[in-house]
Amino acid sequence: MKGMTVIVKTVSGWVKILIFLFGINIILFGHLTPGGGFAGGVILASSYVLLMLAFGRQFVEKNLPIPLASKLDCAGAFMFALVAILGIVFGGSFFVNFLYQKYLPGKALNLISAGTIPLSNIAIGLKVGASLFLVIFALSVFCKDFRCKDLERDLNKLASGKE
Amino acid sequence: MSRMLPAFVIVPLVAAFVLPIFGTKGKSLATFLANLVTIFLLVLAVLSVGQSCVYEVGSWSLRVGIVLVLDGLSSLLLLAISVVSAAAMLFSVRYMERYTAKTKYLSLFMLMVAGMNGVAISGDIFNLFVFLEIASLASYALVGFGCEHEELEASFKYMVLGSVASTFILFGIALVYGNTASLNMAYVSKAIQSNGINPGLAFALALLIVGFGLKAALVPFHAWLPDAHSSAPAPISAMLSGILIKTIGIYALTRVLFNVFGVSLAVGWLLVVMGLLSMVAGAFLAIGQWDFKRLLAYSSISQIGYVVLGLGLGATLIAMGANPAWASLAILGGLFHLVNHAVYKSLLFLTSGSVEMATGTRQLKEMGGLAGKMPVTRAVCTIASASIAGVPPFAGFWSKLILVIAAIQAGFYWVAVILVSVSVCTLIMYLKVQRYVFLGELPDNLRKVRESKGSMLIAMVVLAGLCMVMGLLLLVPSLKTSVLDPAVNVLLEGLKYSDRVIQMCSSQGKLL
Amino acid sequence: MLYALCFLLFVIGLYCAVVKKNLVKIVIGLAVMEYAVNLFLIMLGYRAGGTAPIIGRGDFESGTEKIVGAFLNSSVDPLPQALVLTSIVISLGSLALLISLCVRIYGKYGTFDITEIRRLRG
Amino acid sequence: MAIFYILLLFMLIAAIIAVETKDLLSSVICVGAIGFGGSLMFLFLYAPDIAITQIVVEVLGLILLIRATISRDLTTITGDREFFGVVVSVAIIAVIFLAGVRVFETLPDFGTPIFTKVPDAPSQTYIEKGLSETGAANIVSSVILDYRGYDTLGEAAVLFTSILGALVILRARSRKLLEEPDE
Repeated sequence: MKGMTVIVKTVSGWVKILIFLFGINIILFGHLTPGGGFAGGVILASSYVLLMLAFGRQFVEKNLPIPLASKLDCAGAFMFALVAILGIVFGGSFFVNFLYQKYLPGKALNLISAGTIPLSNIAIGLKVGASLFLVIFALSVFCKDFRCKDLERDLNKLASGKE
Repeated sequence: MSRMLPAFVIVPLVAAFVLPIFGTKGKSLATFLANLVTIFLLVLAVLSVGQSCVYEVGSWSLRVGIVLVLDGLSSLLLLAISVVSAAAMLFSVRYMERYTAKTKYLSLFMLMVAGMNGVAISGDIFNLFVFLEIASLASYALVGFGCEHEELEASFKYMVLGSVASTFILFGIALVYGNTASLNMAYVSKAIQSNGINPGLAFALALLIVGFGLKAALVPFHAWLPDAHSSAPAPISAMLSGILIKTIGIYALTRVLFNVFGVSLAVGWLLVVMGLLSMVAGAFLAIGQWDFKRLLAYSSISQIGYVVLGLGLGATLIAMGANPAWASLAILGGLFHLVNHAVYKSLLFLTSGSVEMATGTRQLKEMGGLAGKMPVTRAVCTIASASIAGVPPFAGFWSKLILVIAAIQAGFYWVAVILVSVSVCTLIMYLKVQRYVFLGELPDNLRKVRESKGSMLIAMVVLAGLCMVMGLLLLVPSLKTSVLDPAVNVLLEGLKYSDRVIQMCSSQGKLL
Repeated sequence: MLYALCFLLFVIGLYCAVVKKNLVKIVIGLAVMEYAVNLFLIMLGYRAGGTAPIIGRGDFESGTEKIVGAFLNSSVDPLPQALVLTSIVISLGSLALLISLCVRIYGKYGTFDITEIRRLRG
Repeated sequence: MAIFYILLLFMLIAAIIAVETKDLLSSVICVGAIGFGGSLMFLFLYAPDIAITQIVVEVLGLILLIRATISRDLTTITGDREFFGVVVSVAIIAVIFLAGVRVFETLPDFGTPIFTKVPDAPSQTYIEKGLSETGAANIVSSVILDYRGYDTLGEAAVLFTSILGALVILRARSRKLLEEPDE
């Protein structure tokens, strides 16, 4: 059985939710406060990395299957490109903030404002979270299956602080 | 045309985002789609010839937003990119069946094309850097696509030097921003014209030259090229040698040098010296090689030297205030050689892939007598070799001829002598290839060799046909005035570029 | 002076990337170079006694949508920050790719020593 | 002002340790120290966006680096490449440093950004009109996702490329077993 002690598992189960919500918060309010799609996406990915360290790889794979993550990665990137292309359709030019200029100006400093910017933030957050999760997962799978078998165990040891 | 300009980037990018979803099951559909995209880009590039326009992304004005600029130089480059990428993609259909993860390969290929197109049409220095980085990262991954010892090693070396180059370029851009407060090439150029080049900008230019020189593998910085270009899968070698080093190295360098900073005598001479060194060193190193693809890779260094020599000669002549006709001739020779080399070097790499796939080896000494077994490959290889060596009716002859004439007219006789003698070296090099690969005795273990089939052959034959008719680009006046002359004029006009772009923007604004 | 120190950081990274023979050290050198460039860009936009380029509720003239002059005259340069955000992402991407190459090379060659990774020569 | 010197010196010391220490793990941890120093520096330079991004990227980057590093027998490879190459490289680097260290005098003094000196600089427009033209209160957000959104598309593509590249490099089998007896 992979993973660490019960204490670590319980705590990270709680903390994971907090980190996840924090990431979503950072993404959604990216156009008003510091942060944005990229930072939020990295935070989302790190919540899964925490789970991976605490519960082991199989658990995470059940939670977020790799093909799904890969599709989310593509979907996020595609969504961002789509926002840009919709600018041609509705605004007459590539990357026009058509929502703000024509349809949904919103009120300054409100959550719903700035037109396409929050949409782009969400797309980027999705893309970044999924892709960083993927690469860390791939690295850990690689380390398991190939020559450096003891690497993952070492990482777990390091993370739990007992050598 | 102006409305279609973002399509050069957005179509391959969207294709790249969508392609990995197909997975192993939809492999053939994905391949078909990828070919469709490259052919679409080819059509678009042909349509763009002779046009000149700007596109303001997001309808922001030139000052605050990013602009895409299409002019003669960009459309020449776009044409070369799309021809080579269409041929390489067609070749990959069959060739890449040997590898796993084909949809990922296709996606990376699309990203590389998108990155190069983005570099070619960008009118903003930082944007140029971002797209340059897409193309470079895709090429690092593609060099290591085989995941064997050699590929990984070559990829790592390439990536380390490439990252150093990128960091240099970014630092240069930061210094440019710190001195001029703008990133748009037109406005940077205007600021430089009004304030002159101070030490900060000179250092930025030096950093940019080193960075782009590393990407273009000019001679002091060439160490990574033979490893990377010979280890990649054949269509990728064709892309890398044929077009990538030119787009993210030579094109970016000339654009920044001629149109943003303005040419000076010192930089012109630097380019001439680097060009000559690359020519000579590349040719001598290539002759001694016994690995087919390695030989081709070294020869790429030498041929890049011709291009840089032509451009550097042009820059020197402009800076000296000599007769503009000579400078124009030198630049014409350089640019024409760039396009020619894109076609015939990618063709040579494709033939090397075809030979490698059939025989399973790249060592010249282990081959021989393949002329009877692979007649088509042999024929196209001969055409490409004749072309690269400068045998008269083929494309390479004309560009070398122009370069020699330009050097003589400008009074640099010794440059002309070196040009001709390196050309002779090139001829010897390719006679060696012919001798050891296609003539001679067929080794016993190669008795069962078969000619490659289908899409691979089509790609090679198309490129060979292009090789034969490329001379027309120069000889038919209407083609010359619509394809080559605008590109030369862009470089000749130098710093007037900024006025032209600003003026085009304002006139388009009135139209809308 | 601060710029020069930042440049020194860049040069240390360059030294590490060029001279060291351990693959991971080379990667570290590249990372240090990228930090230095990012820091340099942000320092270019710094304004003494400034504020972050984020408009809060306090920055409006009361009751109107107009931004107060204090913000306009003290906000730091937002453009380098946007550039650095992009360049951080790029450096993270290349770091991921470099690390995968390192791990894979270790799997194949069994060493991180670049002088022993020499199948290609010439 | 003093805080910047302190932080930069801290980063420089961490960088020197990271470069010169024999133990790879401590080297990686020093990189983390540089990153956190940089993050603090960004905060004091009024760039909270960058500070947040830097710190989360740092954490993830450290995890990646540690993944590559931890093993028992790897930490011993030290030293430089062959002597001659080292001398030449150090000489070139020294020349670059000496050439570069002067050029910063041409920049405006630290604390007065260039855009205040150039009339109609784009940054001035962003600050003045960013909110009214794009609706985003975070000007950096409005720059990266609206004024220069095309760059960010490129950035997303860069990340996509590198992750795809990493997955390609890490796949288990690269070549198929050939059906045809080619080799």
